[in-house]
Amino acid sequence: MVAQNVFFGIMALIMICAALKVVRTKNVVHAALWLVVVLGGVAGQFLLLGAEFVGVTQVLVYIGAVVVLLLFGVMLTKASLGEEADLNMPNRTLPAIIAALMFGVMTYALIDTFRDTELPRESVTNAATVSDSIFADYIVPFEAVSVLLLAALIGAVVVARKE
Amino acid sequence: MVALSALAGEGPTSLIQAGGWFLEKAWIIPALPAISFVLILFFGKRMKYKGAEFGIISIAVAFIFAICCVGQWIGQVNNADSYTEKQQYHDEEKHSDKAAHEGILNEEIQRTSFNELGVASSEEIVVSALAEEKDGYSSVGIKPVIERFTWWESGGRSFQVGIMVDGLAVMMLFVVTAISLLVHIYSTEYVAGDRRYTHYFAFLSLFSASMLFFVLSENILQTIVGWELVGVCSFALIGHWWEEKPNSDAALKAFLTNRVGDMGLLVGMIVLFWSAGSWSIVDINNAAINNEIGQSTLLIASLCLTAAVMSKSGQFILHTWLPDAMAGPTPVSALIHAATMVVAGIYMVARLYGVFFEGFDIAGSSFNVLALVGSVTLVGAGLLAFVQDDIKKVLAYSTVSQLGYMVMALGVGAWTAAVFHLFTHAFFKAGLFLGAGSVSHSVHSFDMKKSMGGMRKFMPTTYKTFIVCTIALMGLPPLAGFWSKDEILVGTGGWGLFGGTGGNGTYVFALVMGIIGAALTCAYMTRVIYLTFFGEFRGDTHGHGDPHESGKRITIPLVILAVMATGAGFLNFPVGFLTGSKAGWQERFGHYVEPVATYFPPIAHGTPSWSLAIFSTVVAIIGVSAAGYYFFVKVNAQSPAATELTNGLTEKSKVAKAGHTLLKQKYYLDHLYTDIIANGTKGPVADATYWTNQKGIDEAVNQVGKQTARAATFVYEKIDQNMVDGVVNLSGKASEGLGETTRTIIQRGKIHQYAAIMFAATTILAGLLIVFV
Amino acid sequence: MEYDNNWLLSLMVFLPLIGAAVVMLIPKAQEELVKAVALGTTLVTAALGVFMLFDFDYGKSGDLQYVVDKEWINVINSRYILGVDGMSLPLIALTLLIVPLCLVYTFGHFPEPRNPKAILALILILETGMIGTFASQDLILFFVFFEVVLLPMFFMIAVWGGDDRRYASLKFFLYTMFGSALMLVSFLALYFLADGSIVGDQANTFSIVSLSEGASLGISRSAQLWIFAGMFVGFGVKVPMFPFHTWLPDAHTQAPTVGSVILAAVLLKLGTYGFIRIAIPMLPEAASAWAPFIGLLAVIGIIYGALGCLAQRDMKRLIAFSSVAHMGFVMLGISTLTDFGINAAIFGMVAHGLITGMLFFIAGSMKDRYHTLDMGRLGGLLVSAPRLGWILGFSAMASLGLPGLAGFWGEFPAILASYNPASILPESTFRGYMVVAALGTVLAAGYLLWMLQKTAMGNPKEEFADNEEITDVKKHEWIAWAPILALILLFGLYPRPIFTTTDDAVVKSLTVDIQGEEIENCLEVEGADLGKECFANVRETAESMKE
Amino acid sequence: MLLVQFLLLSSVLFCIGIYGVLARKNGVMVLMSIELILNAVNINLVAFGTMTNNIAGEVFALFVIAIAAAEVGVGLAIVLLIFRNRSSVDLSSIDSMKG
Repeated sequence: MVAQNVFFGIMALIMICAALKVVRTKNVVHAALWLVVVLGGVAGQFLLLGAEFVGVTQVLVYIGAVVVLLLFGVMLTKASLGEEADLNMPNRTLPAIIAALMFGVMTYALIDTFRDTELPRESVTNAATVSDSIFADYIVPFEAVSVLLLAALIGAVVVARKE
Repeated sequence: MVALSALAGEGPTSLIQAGGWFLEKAWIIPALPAISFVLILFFGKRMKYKGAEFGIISIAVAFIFAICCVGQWIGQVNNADSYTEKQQYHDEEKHSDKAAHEGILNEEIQRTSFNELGVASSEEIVVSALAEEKDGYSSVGIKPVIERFTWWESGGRSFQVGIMVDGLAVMMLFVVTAISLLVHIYSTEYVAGDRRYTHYFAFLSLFSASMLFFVLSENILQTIVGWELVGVCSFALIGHWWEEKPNSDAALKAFLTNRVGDMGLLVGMIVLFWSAGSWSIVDINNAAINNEIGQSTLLIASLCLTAAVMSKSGQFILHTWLPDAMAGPTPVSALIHAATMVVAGIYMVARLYGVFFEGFDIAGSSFNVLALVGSVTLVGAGLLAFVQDDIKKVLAYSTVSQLGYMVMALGVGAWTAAVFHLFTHAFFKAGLFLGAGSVSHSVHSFDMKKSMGGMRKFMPTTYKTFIVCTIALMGLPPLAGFWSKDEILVGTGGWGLFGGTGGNGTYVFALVMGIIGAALTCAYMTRVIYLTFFGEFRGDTHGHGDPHESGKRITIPLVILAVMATGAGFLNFPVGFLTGSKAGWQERFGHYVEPVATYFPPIAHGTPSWSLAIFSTVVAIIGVSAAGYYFFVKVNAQSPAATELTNGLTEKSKVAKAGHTLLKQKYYLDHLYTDIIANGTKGPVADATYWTNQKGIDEAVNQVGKQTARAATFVYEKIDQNMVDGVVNLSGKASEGLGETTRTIIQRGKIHQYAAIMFAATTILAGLLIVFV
Repeated sequence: MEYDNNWLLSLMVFLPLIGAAVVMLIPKAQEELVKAVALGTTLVTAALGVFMLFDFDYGKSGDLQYVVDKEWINVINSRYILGVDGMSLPLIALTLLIVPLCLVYTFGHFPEPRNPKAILALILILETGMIGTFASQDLILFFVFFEVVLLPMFFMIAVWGGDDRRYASLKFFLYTMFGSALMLVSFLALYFLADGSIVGDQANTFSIVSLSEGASLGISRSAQLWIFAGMFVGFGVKVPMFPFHTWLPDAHTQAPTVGSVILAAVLLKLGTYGFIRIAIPMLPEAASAWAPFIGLLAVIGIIYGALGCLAQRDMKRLIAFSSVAHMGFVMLGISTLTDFGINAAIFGMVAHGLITGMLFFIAGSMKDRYHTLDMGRLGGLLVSAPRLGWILGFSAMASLGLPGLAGFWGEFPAILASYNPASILPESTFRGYMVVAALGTVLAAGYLLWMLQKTAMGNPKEEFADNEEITDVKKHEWIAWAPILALILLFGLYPRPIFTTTDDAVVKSLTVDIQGEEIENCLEVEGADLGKECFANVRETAESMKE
Repeated sequence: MLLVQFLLLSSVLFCIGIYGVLARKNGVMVLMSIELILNAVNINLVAFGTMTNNIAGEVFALFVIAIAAAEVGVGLAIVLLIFRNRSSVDLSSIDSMKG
């Protein structure tokens, strides 16, 4: 139990640092790479929560696809591989205040509500359960998501193609 | 009823089931022209004779079928007769034990119907009483051949379609197919080269089919269907040359006037259906005769149906369409508006005679609506015929008048006479129309005064046949019209003067009108004959030379019809008129046509009277002589080309002048219908309704919409903007400057700003939620 | 019915919608593809309909078939129930027939502004709405489909309509919305007041079957009267009944041809269908109280519509007014509350759909040729375009109720039924209606023949004498019209198929049974007073049956 | 393990994401920040799902992943379009939504 908590703590720390890096760094490519770290961490958290399949998907989809896509985006927008000056808004105090406020409110609310809620121990779900559920109970949302993906695909092509 | 039966000396007689291949398959007869209609419609124009061949072949085959039906029916009746004799023998032998006798009789009849007549009918054979003496004959009634199947079902009721063949139907089949065949042949020459030759034949076929369908109707629903279908064919054929407005007007008038009557037909039939619980003609008649339907209900039904008869059979006051219907081609007038369709009303009454007989209490009274309508029509239309210059219109009014005879006959209870007159009239009136058509074919006009005169020299065959048919129409012995007219007069009942005519009631009024009508008929027909065939030719042939006789295809039908007009009267030669014996050739028509069955009311039969026959003949001769003297002597003396006396009665007498004008204006009925009722409905009434619609209902709707919108505007502008918003505005005004500055600062279209505000607001709201909730 | 066939109806309902979506996705330039997809969709749907017509168990036409019953909105116990019985089958078939024909017709006559993609998609959505309304067996579902129909029609009139299209479309929309609002209120009242536990397990229900099988019997008389009144307005506007009819002539006159045809052929039937499917079976007591009034409005509509026709100068407007008169006959049949009358009404609906649809087609084609429908200027159609003229004559004859053509079997039995209405209704009143309705047939002949004379007969006016545009019936018109003409004739000669199909369902809708136990049919009680007593007894029985 | 620790982690990530969205003006960077937000949500979903022993949480997390992928695709396409039109992905210079 302790081991898990320790593991969680380390991972959370890394993730928070990496996330901060993502929003603070001046190098676009670095930001993307830090993002990989965060996403990997999230995958680890999933495993910790017993959601193996989601974790694996996280790795595959995010690290394998989304980040690559983002990198492509970086390159296509001709960002310099080095540091870039004009990456941030001139005024960053306001965002910081808003984010902090929000964090405060949420922390208060969460702690107030779920102070002592323990997670169940044996709650590992395997891919079979998930897929059963997707293809039985959630078939309609699943189909909707498929259509959405298709639409996004077509949309992206339409938007990005050269006239 | 009991008293009536005693009076009439009759009751329901024994019934046996008729049968026979042709009778059972009589539906083929209307089917043939129907098929022909479809064929002409689809292939007519491509055929060698433009579709006429389909029509002629189909109607010819139908005619042969009809003749076979007639033959079989006569055979059936003869069988029944022979059976009756046998039964009388039984009667004499076993009169002591009546019950046993009836049992045997029952058995006998069953056997007869199954074995001798070869009919396998599962229906129970009703033997309600012994066969009785009837007009010197003993006879057993024959059940009509009824073949039917379910047409549709609704609300637990089944609606049948089928055929009902009895003497009446067989007679009509013969008349319709015969006249139709002749008209078809005649038309091939008459309308040759017409712009719509093929359509013409298509509608002739459709008409024949509809009429035959109507004739064979097993139930009143079918009657309605057939009735309307013949109406629409009539509409199409009257309006055959619809390019000219008068023709389409005439067609419309015919259809609409008939529709007015049809209202009566619908209502009357509906009343009958619900009160008898059946559509079947037999059931309804049975119910009426057996007092299963209340007298008042029957009266209402009869009155409604009388309205239908008035329109379809051109009775006063709904007759006005019939003369106008002459706008159609002449053969059509002969077929539809003289011989067949217009007698549909007569046929319908004859079919449902039980209803009318009981509803109007024909046997017990001396006055009823049918007799009144008939007799008024008879004289009224006869008078109108005098002032017409168009030969077809004269004939049309003559038709109206003759139909009046038939309706009157039905009204006074002389069923057989009415049907017989229908039969004879079909031939001579068709002959007259076709003759008139033949004349006009050669002079290209129908106007007797302007375009005819002296035609006997040019068209000898037409002239001869026309004369024969005219004499038949006048009712001069021994041609057809005489016998049927005489029977009607006899049927009007006992007027002491002429001895025991022994009718149902004593319809003195009808008798008087009938005799007046006879005189009128003679007079106006004499006028027609003079104006058309005598005197001097007044027409202009436009350089085509003299008028000439029509071709074979026109004259042969004329000759055939003239022959029929001569001979048909003998079919119902009165009993005891000459010989006093019971010889087998007298009253054959009545014997074969009149149903002897439970569904037929116990009508009485008049005894012919020499004095009446002589009297009516004398009256007719007076009519002919008077008109003949006027035209052949006085007018002719004035000038051979004259058409009337220059100093005639109308010049001398104001009363006569007024009467003449009244007749010229057709009793102003057309003005009433066209100008007042039709135009009134179409004009002021319809416009007023529409005005109400637009200015009343629709305006109300629009106003509701507009006022709602206005109210909304009011609420928005006055209340929301001024009062509620006023308060807001107060602070708003104050903060306007602030707002303006804020706007320039915040509303700059920067996404980041929007996002920041959004998140901040969310956070703040969430915070508030936590704090306060 | 061994195999599982509950997918059939859903497929039939939603296939056109899918078709519409596909049509929308196809680029505008590919017009042929758009046409093909739209037509293909409707044809496949129609093929399903044909299959259903053959597969339908006519022996059990009183029962719902192809039923699908799935959870839908659990919060208000509204379920996704589709089903078809003898009452809705003819109307569904009519819809399935009319829509493809309309498409074929439009292919040759795209109205301005020409936008095939949009108009075809709208028609397909309309089809979904119409079939859905006829098939749904749940009030909320019914309502949804009922409203789905509204929007495409609105756009059709507003975009492709005539000069006055804005006014007409808005009027149509607001009027029908107003009606549906009241209808919805009535549905909700039924939901809250009716006690489903009389027939089933759920207390509050929207299921049409349970409501008409007795769930609503416990509602008090006065409440029933109000609920019925709400439905009456809702359905009556759609029918349209006098005096709610004024949207109809405007909508019809302004709508493009296909719009008019669909409006006349199917949309008007939604209202009458509502009466026989919902209002009368659910609230027999209120129906019996309202029936004389409905009958009165119906016969007023018959005469009024006819007179309205006679005042018209515009051919299309005349036909529109004739709808008011014809639907009057349908409503008269319904108001008798007898199986006979309601059968006649259903037949009348189908016949009117075919015939008036046909008349609107012709009017549209004439407008395309003459560019006017002013009867003062028209004339001689039989000379310029003989076939078109004959078809017009044929349709006019059918419309005026000529026996042998379909119109007669809608009109005549309705008149027949009003002689002998349900025993609870005042007989003499209805007999009076019968006579007035019979007078209506005379007027019908009057205005239709007058129209025929004005437009078809005579010689063409000078301005159109040698007009090249006035051609005879074109190929696509033949394709669109031939089936309708054939059916008018077929049903005229042999009306049995429709009557047999509807009979059982209608009888069932008029009998009341609770939990399969038939209770006294109060409609067959002599006189209104006894009827009231009888219904009070029924209410008690219903109360006692609650669980 | 406590539920709240996951929730807090997710809220930290969420707020960092918010900050990123608001503070960055490079379009691609904004998208990355949005990814952070979405992942935070996913952790929440899975955590709650585990707590209530309900598979729905995981299923929806999966859906969110899918949607996020789509979103990135479309978003990048838009960014590319902007770049192509303006030769810059500077979102602060875009003010066509100005009121």
